[in-house]
Amino acid sequence: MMTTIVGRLSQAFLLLLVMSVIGFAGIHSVGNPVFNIVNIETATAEDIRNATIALGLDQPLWWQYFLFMGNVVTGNFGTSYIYHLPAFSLVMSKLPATFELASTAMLIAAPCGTLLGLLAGRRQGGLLDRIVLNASVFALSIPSFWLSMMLILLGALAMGWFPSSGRGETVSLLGREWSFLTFDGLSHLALPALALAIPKIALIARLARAGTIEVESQDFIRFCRAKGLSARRVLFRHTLPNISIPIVTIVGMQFGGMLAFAVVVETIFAWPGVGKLLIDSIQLLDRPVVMATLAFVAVAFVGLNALVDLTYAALDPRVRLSA
Amino acid sequence: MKAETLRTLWRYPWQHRFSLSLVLLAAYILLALAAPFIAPQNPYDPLQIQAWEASSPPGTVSGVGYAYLLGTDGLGRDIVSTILYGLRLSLLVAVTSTAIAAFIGLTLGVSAAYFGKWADALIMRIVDLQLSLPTILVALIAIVTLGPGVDRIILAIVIVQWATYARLARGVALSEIGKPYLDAARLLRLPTHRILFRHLLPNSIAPAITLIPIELGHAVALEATLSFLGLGVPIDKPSLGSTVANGFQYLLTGQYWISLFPGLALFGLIASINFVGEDLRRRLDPRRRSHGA
Amino acid sequence: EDLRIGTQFKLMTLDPHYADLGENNSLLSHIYERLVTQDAQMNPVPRLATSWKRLSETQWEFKLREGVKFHDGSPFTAQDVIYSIERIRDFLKPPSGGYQSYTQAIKSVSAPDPLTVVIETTSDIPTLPLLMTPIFIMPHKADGFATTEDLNAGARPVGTGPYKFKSWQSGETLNLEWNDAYWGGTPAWTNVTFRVIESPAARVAALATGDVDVADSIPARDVEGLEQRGVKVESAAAARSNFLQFDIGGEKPPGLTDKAGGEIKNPFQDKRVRQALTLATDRAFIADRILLGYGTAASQLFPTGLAGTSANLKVTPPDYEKAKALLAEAGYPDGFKVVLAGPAGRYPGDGESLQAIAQNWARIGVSAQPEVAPFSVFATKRSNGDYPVWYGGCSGEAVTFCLGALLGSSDNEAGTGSLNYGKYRNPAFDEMLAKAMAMDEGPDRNAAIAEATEFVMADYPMIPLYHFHLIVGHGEKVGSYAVHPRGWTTAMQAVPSGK
Amino acid sequence: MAHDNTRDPLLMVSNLTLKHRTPAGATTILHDVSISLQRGEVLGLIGESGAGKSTLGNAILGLLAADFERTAGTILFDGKTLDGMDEHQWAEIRGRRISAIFQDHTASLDPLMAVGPQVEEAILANNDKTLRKEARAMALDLLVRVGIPDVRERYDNYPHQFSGGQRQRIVIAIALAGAPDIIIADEPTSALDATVQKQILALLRELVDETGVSIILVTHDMGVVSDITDRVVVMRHGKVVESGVTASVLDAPQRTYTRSLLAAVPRLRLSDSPAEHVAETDTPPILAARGVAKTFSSGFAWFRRKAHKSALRNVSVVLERGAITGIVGESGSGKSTIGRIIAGLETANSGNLDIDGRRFDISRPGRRSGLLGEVQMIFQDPAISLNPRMPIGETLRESVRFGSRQSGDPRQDVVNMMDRLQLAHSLLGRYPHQLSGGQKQRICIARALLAGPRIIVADEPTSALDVSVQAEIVALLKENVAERAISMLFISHDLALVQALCSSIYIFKDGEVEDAGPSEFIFSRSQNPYTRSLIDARPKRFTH
Ligand SMILES: Nc1ncnc2c1ncn2[C@@H]1O[C@H](COP(=O)(O)OP(=O)(O)OP(=O)(O)O)[C@@H](O)[C@H]1O
Ligand SMILES: Nc1ncnc2c1ncn2[C@@H]1O[C@H](COP(=O)(O)OP(=O)(O)OP(=O)(O)O)[C@@H](O)[C@H]1O
Ligand SMILES: [Mg+2]
Ligand SMILES: [Mg+2]
Repeated sequence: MMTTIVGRLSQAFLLLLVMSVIGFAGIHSVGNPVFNIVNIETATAEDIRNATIALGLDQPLWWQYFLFMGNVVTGNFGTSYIYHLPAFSLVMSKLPATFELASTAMLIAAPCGTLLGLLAGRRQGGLLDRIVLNASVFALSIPSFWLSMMLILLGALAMGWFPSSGRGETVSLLGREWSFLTFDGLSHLALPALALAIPKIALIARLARAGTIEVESQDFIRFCRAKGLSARRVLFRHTLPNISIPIVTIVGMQFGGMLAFAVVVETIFAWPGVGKLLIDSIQLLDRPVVMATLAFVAVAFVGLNALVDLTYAALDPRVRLSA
Repeated sequence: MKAETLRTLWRYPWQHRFSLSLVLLAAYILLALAAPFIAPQNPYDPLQIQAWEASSPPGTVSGVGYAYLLGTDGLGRDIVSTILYGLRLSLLVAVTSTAIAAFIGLTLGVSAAYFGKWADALIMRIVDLQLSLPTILVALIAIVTLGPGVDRIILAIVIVQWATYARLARGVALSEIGKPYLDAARLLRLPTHRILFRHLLPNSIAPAITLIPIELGHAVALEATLSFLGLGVPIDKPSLGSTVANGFQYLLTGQYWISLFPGLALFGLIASINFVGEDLRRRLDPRRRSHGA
Repeated sequence: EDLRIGTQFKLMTLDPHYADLGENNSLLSHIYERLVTQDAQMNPVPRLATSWKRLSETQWEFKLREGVKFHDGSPFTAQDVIYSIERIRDFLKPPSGGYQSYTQAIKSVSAPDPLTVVIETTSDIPTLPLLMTPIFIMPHKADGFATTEDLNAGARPVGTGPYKFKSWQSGETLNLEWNDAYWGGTPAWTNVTFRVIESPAARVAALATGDVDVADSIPARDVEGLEQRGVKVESAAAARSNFLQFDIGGEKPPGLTDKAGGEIKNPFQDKRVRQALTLATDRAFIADRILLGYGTAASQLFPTGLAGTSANLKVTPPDYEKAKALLAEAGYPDGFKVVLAGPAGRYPGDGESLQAIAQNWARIGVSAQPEVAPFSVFATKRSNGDYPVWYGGCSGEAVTFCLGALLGSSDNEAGTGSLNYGKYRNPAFDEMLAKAMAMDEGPDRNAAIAEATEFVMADYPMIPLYHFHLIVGHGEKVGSYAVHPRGWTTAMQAVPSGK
Repeated sequence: MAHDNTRDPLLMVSNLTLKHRTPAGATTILHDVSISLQRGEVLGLIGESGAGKSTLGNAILGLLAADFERTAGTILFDGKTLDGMDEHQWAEIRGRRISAIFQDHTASLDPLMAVGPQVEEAILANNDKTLRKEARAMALDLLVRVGIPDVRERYDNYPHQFSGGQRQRIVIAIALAGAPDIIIADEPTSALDATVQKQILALLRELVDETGVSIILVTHDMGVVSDITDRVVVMRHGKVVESGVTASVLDAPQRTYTRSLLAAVPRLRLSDSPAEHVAETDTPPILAARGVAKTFSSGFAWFRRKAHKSALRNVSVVLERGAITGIVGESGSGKSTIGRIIAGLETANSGNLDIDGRRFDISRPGRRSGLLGEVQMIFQDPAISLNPRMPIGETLRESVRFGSRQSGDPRQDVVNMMDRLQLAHSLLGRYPHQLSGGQKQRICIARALLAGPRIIVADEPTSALDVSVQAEIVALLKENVAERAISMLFISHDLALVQALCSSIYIFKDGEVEDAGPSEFIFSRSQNPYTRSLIDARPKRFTH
């Protein structure tokens, strides 16, 4: 077990290293950040040159990388070119918002999706199945910016139930600001969480449905029926565990994705999250922030996926884990 | 593919309920192929566009004869023609990238599960890496270093999408590995590729197959997003996805047609692919007939 | 009463001297004030300075306002002005950028008495008051200059402005409360909350639902819908322009071929070609159709009517026949192929304009391939000389800045040519501009600038496209809102409806 | 046992006709089948593999796949029809009124739930007043009664950690959990050795006598039929061929099919008449496994304490060239485990293996040690050892193409083999789940034989086959051994069969070789008490 953990950690370390090279070289290849730092419409050539030198961007790339890594070792990702705040704490400051949004969305999506999928798959071709199938196609085909707009149109503009954007009132907990603790914050959370959750519900429902159809045709499910188990127990105690590996996989990946890449929703609902920060930083070539965010995202994914792998082993005794 | 499968596939639409979605999809493909012949206008040719007829509502008759059945966009492109031409690009990009991504992802995923140990570790860490790389960054790097082009977009989408398939297939394959039918296959000393592709893969991809039509939709959307950022297809040759993405801004204005019709067309396309995919899944599942209650 | 403003500007730093971006200036101007500001015609008007006069070629005297107090209660004196200018000039290191260009020419700042500041410049700068318009005055500190980190790290920024800082979240919110001791009278709003809403659609929605009282940068297409919902909308042409620039210096710019794809000599070096393309560009279409009327077709760099603009320059409707003839005359009867580059979604109507222009040019045989890229990619490639024609934008505190930056020959001393990526050279114009700029503020100077503009535009060095309009919407709480051509969004511009 | 046939039967199936629909057309699976079952009666259902016995059972429980269609007939239970019930009502019937033991026992267990809880939930589902705690005690008790060893420790083990016979008994325990009125037992003892089988049959009999439960017992084991059933129904090709009181059917069968069936029953000879014998030669054995030990660790290594289970202790097995060596023994004694180790599918903790003079390191996975593929295996659970997504035909062709790597016509080989195994060619296009238990088993045999190996480990290859097919298979195996010089380890619990096939025999008990020797020695002269008890446990009727 120890070796497994050590193995995983060293792999994660390597991964971060590769990631840093890709991020570094990638940003470098895309363009010169200076054009975003100075006001290109009013800056003089000298301003640009000065800024380039000040940021060390005139140095050879490998040397820049070397310096950067040297700082990272001491826990310093550098200062954002744009915000002039420490890059890492900038990322961390976006974390609560992102985390509560992603968690809320997943807490809605995973149970709803699984339940719908199970019920639909159990009676393939039945009314519920057809509804789930059609609705999921709808939910998956509609681009997320449309969906978000529709939600704003409906939930905010037409009905006035929810505010259209922002985080609302926040409460400080563990030194961070959280919205989910206030009613106002929750109502602000509702629409963006729904916008994120709806496609996920559809996705999970589809997966669960396909799995259910497959599992329900197997002998042990028939035997469960022959045993006299109630339909509900068969569904939840036998079918559910047997379809859960792909669902857990997807939930893990999607959760990671929402932590890092929920750009559209974060933008449209003005939800100050990591995804928006990352995209902005990439577009502005704010390298310290990009690197800090990438590091966070990679750690999140490695962690989530390790968790998912553990869940496999807990779910299915036949699965053997390698490092 | 095996004869049996082919036969069932072929027989299906006629034997069972007439598959509307298949017909719809076929129609889409036909329309896309025939676009240059049936579209009233070539929206990629600036000379054919009547700029002063920009933002005409549906039904307006053009100065050069034909009617703009679905209106024109803010630059005077006939929406019908834009849809038809955009369809070609979207289909090309989405189908190719999804197919390649699914193939690579599934293969690597089941391989990781099958070989285990360091192969698993390596592949899965690449997956982790891939999952944590933002699409935009990948696309930016690909397009800046390789230059713009449809193939580059496809590449970018493949890079973004394969990992999902890989992880999904690996998870299922892991629990499939210990089953006796694979032992039997191993005993026969089947070539590895056969074990992977004929035994492990078919039994691990059911969830992934569900994913394919979904990811196809994502590919269209992704391509649109990239185009929106100037990383996709050229702006004057919009794909269906980018037409919708651009027109999205008009959704709330009076000029609903600029976004609505391409949106509906795109929606129909993705929906029909989804339904066909669902039918396919059912066709390919040997146990598809559920046991009665 | 409280005011909530949804803005596209994200406040990135609390250091008022860190980056000269509209983003920062707009929001920080609640807290800090400048010696001089600009009115709606871009003319300098007094703020913390009540008056100024030129003592000599290189010396300016500013009289400071009496009785002004900083938010912490300390009085505003000449020391603060000196501190602020020196902080920019001597202390802040790049990349904190942009402001140095305003203080570069300042040799020394001295205070003969607490309410008088004398600024000595290295050379003859007739527009020094204008150079003071971006500079926010901070209270001086005895123990050296405040660092950006300190300012960002939550030490309350203290200024003389009408609103006091309450709290902020970088890139998210800024909360202000009124400064009831404000020298200019009690501010209209008790509490002001800025919410950064970058997505235009979301800003529109927030305004429509009443989540905010004011929202800036409303897309033109949404105006109608908003008005139907009872939202009031105000607009003004921005003191800026967007234009096409040619690569004139390069012999064989990339992305430029004949129709068959073969190499050709740079056609843009021929004035007739530039004129032909200008004639073939339907600017009215862009302004009316793409910007839906919330844009003014441009014939020069600032909207006609602002200081230094020419009333004689007119936007002519396209004349394709004449354009064709000119092209043929220049030796391109069949036209050529060219990449028409631009940033994606940085300015209102940028991508669409490129497509419309490509359509226009096609009619005279020039086949233009619009190519948009994210701004950072675009900017890098542009400065590398990778584009033959491109779309750009320029703004500044005065039209002279844009004239010099875009059309002046590259000259570090004079500070001109910083945006002249196409290497356009027109010594006669350089001279005219230099002369005009050496003149004192006033109608003569403005006339000279206009003349220089007329002169240079006759050479078709670029194609001015449009001045887009700044559109601000506001709800019932706000009686009126004065849109400023510089594009600032502030609570001071919003007048409560009761008054 | 005397029965009052005038009473209303508990279950009555009359004129049942079932069709299986495919896009290509419908096939009749059951044709005009009528049976009736009295309270407290044990009805034997015997007949050819693929006759429709399992289908009939499923039909009674309403568990047929959706593409089956009943075109005629009624099923009355306790005087009421079972037609048109919804799932809720079925849940009331199933388990507590009628329960079932499925033929594919392994496939019947949820692979992701520990076995104890699977029994427990059956108890809870069918006894309204039982508390969780009691249920656990009852489940433990049931598992003990069906003879699962170390029940307490293994309560939370998963199905894949049990031997074939143990899984079968778990399924039986589940079927008994609801104290039903009728048990439809589909080959409930096919994977059990004689002593355990005896124990299980005694248990069933006891239940019948004590609680008056009725049993439909599907089996191909005539010994079982004669021992326990009151009446028998003989089926073939989806029809009832003959039915009547057991003794009279067995003693005086009316139909030719029944007669041939009975004639094919292999009989155990306890006299000294020597079986045909492979001449003892001095050639070295083709396979010799020595000192093999195997310990399974169970439990989830990360979270829980590991539990070790010793499955083999110092086992040595030798297989002569061209011979069939039998392995017989207690269920759970490690027979399958040694087979899997020899095939390279499982690692051993210690011991070594020589095949044809080459030594293999069996402590390493077969893929690495090169052992994998040297030996073919016929798996004990045919239901799960066929690729569910590959049509039968392709499975078999694959075996020809890749196993023997002969350049022949795989198609022809496959077709010939199907004929030998009495399998219809139409099965080639089907998927495993569309076959009967016996058909699947024969496919597994075919797959192994078609691969043309030198050595086969056959793990209970005939457990699901009726005696006439079995006889054919025995002939086929013998033929292969003789003609193609195949050597075979034949794991079985059917002593008569082992006697008929094997030249030498190992008797396993509790992870060790209890007794070993030439066939006639074991059956006639061995004094080992366990060997004797095995032989004595055989139903008497078919022992000579
Ligand atoms: N799902 C199915 N689809 C099509 N045919 C089936 C299906 N299940 C069973 N059959 C066919 O129905 C016939 C009867 O099968 P059944 O399983 O009832 O036989 P059985 O008498 O139990 O045989 P065995 O003794 O081999 O288990 C067989 O020929 C079999 O191939
Ligand atoms: N994966 C496993 N984990 C733990 N224990 C196991 C595992 N596989 C088998 N066992 C145990 O090892 C012992 C031997 O099992 P094996 O399958 O070899 O028995 P068998 O002789 O084939 O029995 P049967 O006749 O019932 O098939 C049994 O007690 C079984 O429970
Ligand atoms: Mg059967
Ligand atoms: Mg066994």
